[in-house]
Amino acid sequence: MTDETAVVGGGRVLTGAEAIREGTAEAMRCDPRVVIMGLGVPDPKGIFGTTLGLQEEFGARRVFDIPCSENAVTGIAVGMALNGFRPILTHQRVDFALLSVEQIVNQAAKWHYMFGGKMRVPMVIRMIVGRGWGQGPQHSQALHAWFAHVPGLKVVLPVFPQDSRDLLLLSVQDDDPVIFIEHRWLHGVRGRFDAGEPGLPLGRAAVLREGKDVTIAAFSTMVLEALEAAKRLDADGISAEVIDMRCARPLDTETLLASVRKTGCFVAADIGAGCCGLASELVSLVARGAHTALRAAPDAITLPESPTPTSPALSAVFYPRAPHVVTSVRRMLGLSVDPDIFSVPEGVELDKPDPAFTGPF
Amino acid sequence: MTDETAVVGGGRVLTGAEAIREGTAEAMRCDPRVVIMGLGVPDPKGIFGTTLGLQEEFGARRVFDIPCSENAVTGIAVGMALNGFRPILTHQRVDFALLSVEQIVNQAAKWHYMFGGKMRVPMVIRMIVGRGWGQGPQHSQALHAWFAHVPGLKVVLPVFPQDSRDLLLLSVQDDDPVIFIEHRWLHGVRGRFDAGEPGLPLGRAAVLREGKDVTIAAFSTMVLEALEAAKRLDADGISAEVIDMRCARPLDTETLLASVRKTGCFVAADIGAGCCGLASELVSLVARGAHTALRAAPDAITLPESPTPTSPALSAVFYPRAPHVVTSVRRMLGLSVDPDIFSVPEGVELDKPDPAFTGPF
Amino acid sequence: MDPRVNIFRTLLRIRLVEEAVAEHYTRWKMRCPVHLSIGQEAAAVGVCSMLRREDRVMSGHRSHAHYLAKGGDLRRMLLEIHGKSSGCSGGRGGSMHLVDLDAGFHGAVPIVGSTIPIAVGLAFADKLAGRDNVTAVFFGEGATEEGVFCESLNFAALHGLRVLFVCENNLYSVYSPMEVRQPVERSITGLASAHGVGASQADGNDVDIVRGVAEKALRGVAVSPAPKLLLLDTYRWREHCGHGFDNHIGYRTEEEYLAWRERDPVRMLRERLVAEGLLTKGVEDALSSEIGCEIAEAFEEAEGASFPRAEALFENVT
Amino acid sequence: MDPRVNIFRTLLRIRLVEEAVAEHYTRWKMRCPVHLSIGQEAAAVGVCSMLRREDRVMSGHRSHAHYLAKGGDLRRMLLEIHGKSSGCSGGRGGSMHLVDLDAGFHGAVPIVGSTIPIAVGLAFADKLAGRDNVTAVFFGEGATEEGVFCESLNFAALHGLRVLFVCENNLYSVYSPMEVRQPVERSITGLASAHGVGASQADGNDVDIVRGVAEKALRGVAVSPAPKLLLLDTYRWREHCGHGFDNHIGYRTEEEYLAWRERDPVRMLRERLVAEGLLTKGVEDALSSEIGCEIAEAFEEAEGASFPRAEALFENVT
Ligand SMILES: Cc1ncc(C[n+]2csc(CCOP(=O)(O)OP(=O)(O)O)c2C)c(N)n1
Ligand SMILES: Cc1ncc(C[n+]2csc(CCOP(=O)(O)OP(=O)(O)O)c2C)c(N)n1
Ligand SMILES: [Mg+2]
Ligand SMILES: [Mg+2]
Repeated sequence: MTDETAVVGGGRVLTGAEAIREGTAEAMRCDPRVVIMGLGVPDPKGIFGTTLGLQEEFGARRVFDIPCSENAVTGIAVGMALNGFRPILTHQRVDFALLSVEQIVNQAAKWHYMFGGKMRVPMVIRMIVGRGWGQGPQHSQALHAWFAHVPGLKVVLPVFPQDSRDLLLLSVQDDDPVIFIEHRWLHGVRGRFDAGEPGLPLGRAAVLREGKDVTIAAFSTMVLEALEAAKRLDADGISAEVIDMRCARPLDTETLLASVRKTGCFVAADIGAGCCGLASELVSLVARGAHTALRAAPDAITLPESPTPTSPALSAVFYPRAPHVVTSVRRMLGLSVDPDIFSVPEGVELDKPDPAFTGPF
Repeated sequence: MTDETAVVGGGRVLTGAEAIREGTAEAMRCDPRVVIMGLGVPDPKGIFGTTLGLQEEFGARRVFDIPCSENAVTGIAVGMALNGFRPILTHQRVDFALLSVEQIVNQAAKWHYMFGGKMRVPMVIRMIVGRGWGQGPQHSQALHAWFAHVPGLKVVLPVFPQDSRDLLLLSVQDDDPVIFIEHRWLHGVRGRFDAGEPGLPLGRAAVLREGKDVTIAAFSTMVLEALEAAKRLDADGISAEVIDMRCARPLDTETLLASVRKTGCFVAADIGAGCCGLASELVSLVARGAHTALRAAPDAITLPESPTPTSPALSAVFYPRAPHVVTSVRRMLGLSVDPDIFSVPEGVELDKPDPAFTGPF
Repeated sequence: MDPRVNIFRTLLRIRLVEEAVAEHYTRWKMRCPVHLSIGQEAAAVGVCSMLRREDRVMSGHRSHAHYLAKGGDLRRMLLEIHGKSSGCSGGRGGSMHLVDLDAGFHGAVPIVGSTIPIAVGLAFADKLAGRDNVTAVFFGEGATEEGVFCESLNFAALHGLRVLFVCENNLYSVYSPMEVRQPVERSITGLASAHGVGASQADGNDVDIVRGVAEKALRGVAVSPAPKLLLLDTYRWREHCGHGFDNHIGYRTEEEYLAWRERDPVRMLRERLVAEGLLTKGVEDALSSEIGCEIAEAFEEAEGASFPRAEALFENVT
Repeated sequence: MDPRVNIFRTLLRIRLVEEAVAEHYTRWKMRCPVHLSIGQEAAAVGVCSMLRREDRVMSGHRSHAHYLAKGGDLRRMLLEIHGKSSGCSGGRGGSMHLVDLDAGFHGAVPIVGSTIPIAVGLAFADKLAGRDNVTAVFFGEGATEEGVFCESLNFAALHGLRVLFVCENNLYSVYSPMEVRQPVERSITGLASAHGVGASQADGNDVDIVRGVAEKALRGVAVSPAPKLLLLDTYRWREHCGHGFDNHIGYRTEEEYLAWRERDPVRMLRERLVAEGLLTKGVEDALSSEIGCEIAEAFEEAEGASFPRAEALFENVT
């Protein structure tokens, strides 16, 4: 993953993981009701560094480990939220959180509604998307579409350090349950960091780059691929607008449609599977809301229709990258595509977020 | 729910529940590896009648009750499937099955792939969508979109008795895990029933009614609403093609696109939520695959964005019906809509599948 | 009023309320599933009578008795079951989603076992906040088959939480007997003990006995914060879900039912109080008619009250 | 070869294989997480040595020892860890997804606890089919915190299934000690007993002792089909995941580690066999070098073998 390009100005520069830790510490300093719990939260690795030092600063009462009981612990967090706290619950992988969806979907998402507004469930559930270094079929799933499908939940997917912190703060302040989807590969990406008021509210997308020929709206790491693609397209004289959706629920339909009405072409790119995924949802929104503006059929870039393979030889062809975005746009515009576009530069290893990465987890 | 209109010819007429029971018995007679298990399977109510008499015919070894342990029992069914059996596992509600998605999604869906083809998991998981009579937020969810999002699963949603039986047989014969989504309101609907070879294969949609002005593709009970809408539209000279999608994974894109290429207008109707649901997936497929054919913006008819309310006053406005479909089509065609279209005829109670229904479950 | 006569009054009131629900059900105005506790009232009343107002209670699908025993508002409960906007959950929940925070009844949901960890979470919050509230969570023996039960025991024991796990063993999960669900050697109190959670089993139809074991457990909890479990043997008289009886459909015998009816919790306390000279026919009649009036009024209000407006569909959605 | 020398050979072989994995890991050719069992081999070897070939084994994330002890093919395991198409799972799974059906090793997955019910399902199928195969499922003490563990015990006991639940308690779940996960009073054998499942606890580092308790349990299972549980105390030497050591990072002490190293399962058996005159330095050297050759060849093959072709991505998708 390339670091955020625009690291300029007076602000600090942090990694994604550091930004999440800072955001958590800020939230805990402002509000004594905030606690953070999860497998390994206070351990020496501190959830990829995102919780390091928190127990030292806030004590074992507010920062603690849990038994390997995802289902009960989620219900316990719901109970804490109902009774005056604002828990942040962490999962090292989305895949592990599957044990707790009954509590998330039947309980956390619905208590506010089904008890007629008598109770609220302010809690944040962090889930990390694994990828690379042989994470394989059960340590790499991206299932944010599931949570986006459920009324009563909010779902955020920050990309840049600043947004990781802003969206974490906004999620903790939110009175409803928020699913906070992190991508392991974004933990190491460095970027500008400001400790002020969050810029955009939860639910708003960010136009990262303005363009006039095509709109590319993306989630999570696909935002970085989209930016890279836009750069390459620009070199060929194609002006792409890149939107970081930031939130999968609620979706910022307004920003999306305004952009497509301007460009007339649309590509959605997501880190999840295709069928009933976020890319399809965006395409559907655009088709329903900007039909007359569309000059060509929209496209969706998603994972191929298989579980994640472990072998690096297969994961290399499994994950879509910037060339896939470039190809989609060029085809849409009726332009030729370089047959070598997918070839991998010498020395680049596609199963690693950066050259220094050596697993094992 | 109205009964299937075309009950003619020499075949028998069964209810949806009877057809599922017949299909199960047929499957068990043909193949000694088939067993059926689930909470209440052999009890006097027999899962809304769908399992009545099976224990008497096939014995307690093949037809049995289970502890209230959805998660383990799903894993146990996976183990049985790996070791020579073809279990059918039942859930009285989709909502209860949420306790078992870890086993369904991480395990059942992936063993065939992630062990390089060494093992297969032939199992059927029946989940029933509740509705009406105050089922409320936790007894009425339709989450087939979740399973349609997962490579490695198949997802079927039969509407008519014949299809319930055909798709059940095909699901049991399939070597992969199949999620079999029943709608409680279809258990009582009567229809033609033939015990021969299943007509359409799993994965194929059925064009129930040909038309030339608009394509309406629907899932589950929305197929009946679509048929009713088509009848009403026909009275106004609008010719609607109605497609019963039958399967949410794999989707029959071919049938869908061929129809839209012919009609040029498209409405998707699903029993689930909108965002990342099946209706959006269909709209996305159409927008991507039949863009040039589309004469107007496509539309999606789904549940509103709230949990299911319990009060009959609210559930009456919660569920979309034929008038919603009619409205969608007329608007798409630029026609006026009768302001009284949503009014409910005297004596009709919207929280009941049929006048005789009195709950309580 | 003598405290035990008051207990009798609470038992009787719950019985009469639920019988009224059963009786009114065929007017088809209560359009939601109802799971009646008739026959099981002593567990609810015995335990809740030992709790303080600030203590908390949660329950599952069969929650009417727990709600009322903890002091939940009868009117709002019936309004809720009738789907009315002034119901305790604004009509959004129905019989399976009762709540009365003022009374310390923190909610009930019909997913088997799912309030168990939520109740542990309430208690955990109380511990972290330095409060001494006790949280009692009621569930059936079927719920102990869900893994979340053991996960919750483990967490509550680990953190020394003031949770009273109250398991009402009524021998059935819907129509499924114990034989098809739990090995005969299985011990629910043993599961608690294996987590270091003190547990006792008692006659769940004898409210005096229930009060005794609840008091003992709560005394323990007060001294050193730790969860306890009570296993209360009892029996549901009516059908699993709905207003009628279902002994005839074949999953249990009329004899079994009649044997348990002999052990009617209301009658057992009545006879004891009469024998002890604490209750007379006259007093009981007065109680019955007073309660009867209250119930009649509550039903009248519930049937007449207004439904939520259509726009309310989107209230309290995030 | 004396049967116990053969046991020693199996222990030694697993040790040497895993040390070779650790050593080769920094060539960065094994591009997947690895969870080494070094220090815990006696549990795997002790139990599997008492199983028949037709008996079945399943495991979790830390499965190399179980796979090898049950007779899983070493070459295919290393091919798999290297992501090669001829690996036991065609390169789709890696270290965390081993399988060798011929050897009766029915699979391992890294979702904590998830093979426990699947193993029960294998055993249930055997029972329904009238077969007497035993299924042993290995898991850590952390997995007993997942509710599915108790659900699985309940089901296996209810149906009298031939399941051997083997819990290796190595005191940690990743870097989390027992104190933050389980109350001190918690008893894993007690959980089994509360389900009527016979359970025993033993020194998991002494392969003779493990064999003793496994034999006893299996004899019981043979006589009357029913599950049993073994709780084996042991210790992981290396880091939770990866090739190195992690005593320095602060979650456990070097002293604790060194104390457990004193109880090295390989050395304990070696010393006993030497004292009993069954093993000599010469014999051990011969075993080591023979095993060393086998491992070297297997690594050479694994490193040199070809990767799956890109089209293989869509093989075995439904
Ligand atoms: C997770 C889940 N599984 C299944 C059901 C269906 N169900 C509703 S009530 C019930 C019986 C539970 O038995 P028990 O806990 O003993 O309570 P009882 O009805 O006897 O009071 C079941 C299985 C459910 N509501 N939730
Ligand atoms: C459901 C789930 N939760 C969390 C994890 C992360 N995790 C991987 S291994 C492990 C440790 C489990 O401890 P234990 O069962 O004692 O096995 P050990 O590693 O000690 O052999 C954890 C928590 C996981 N893989 N699956
Ligand atoms: Mg019960
Ligand atoms: Mg461990």
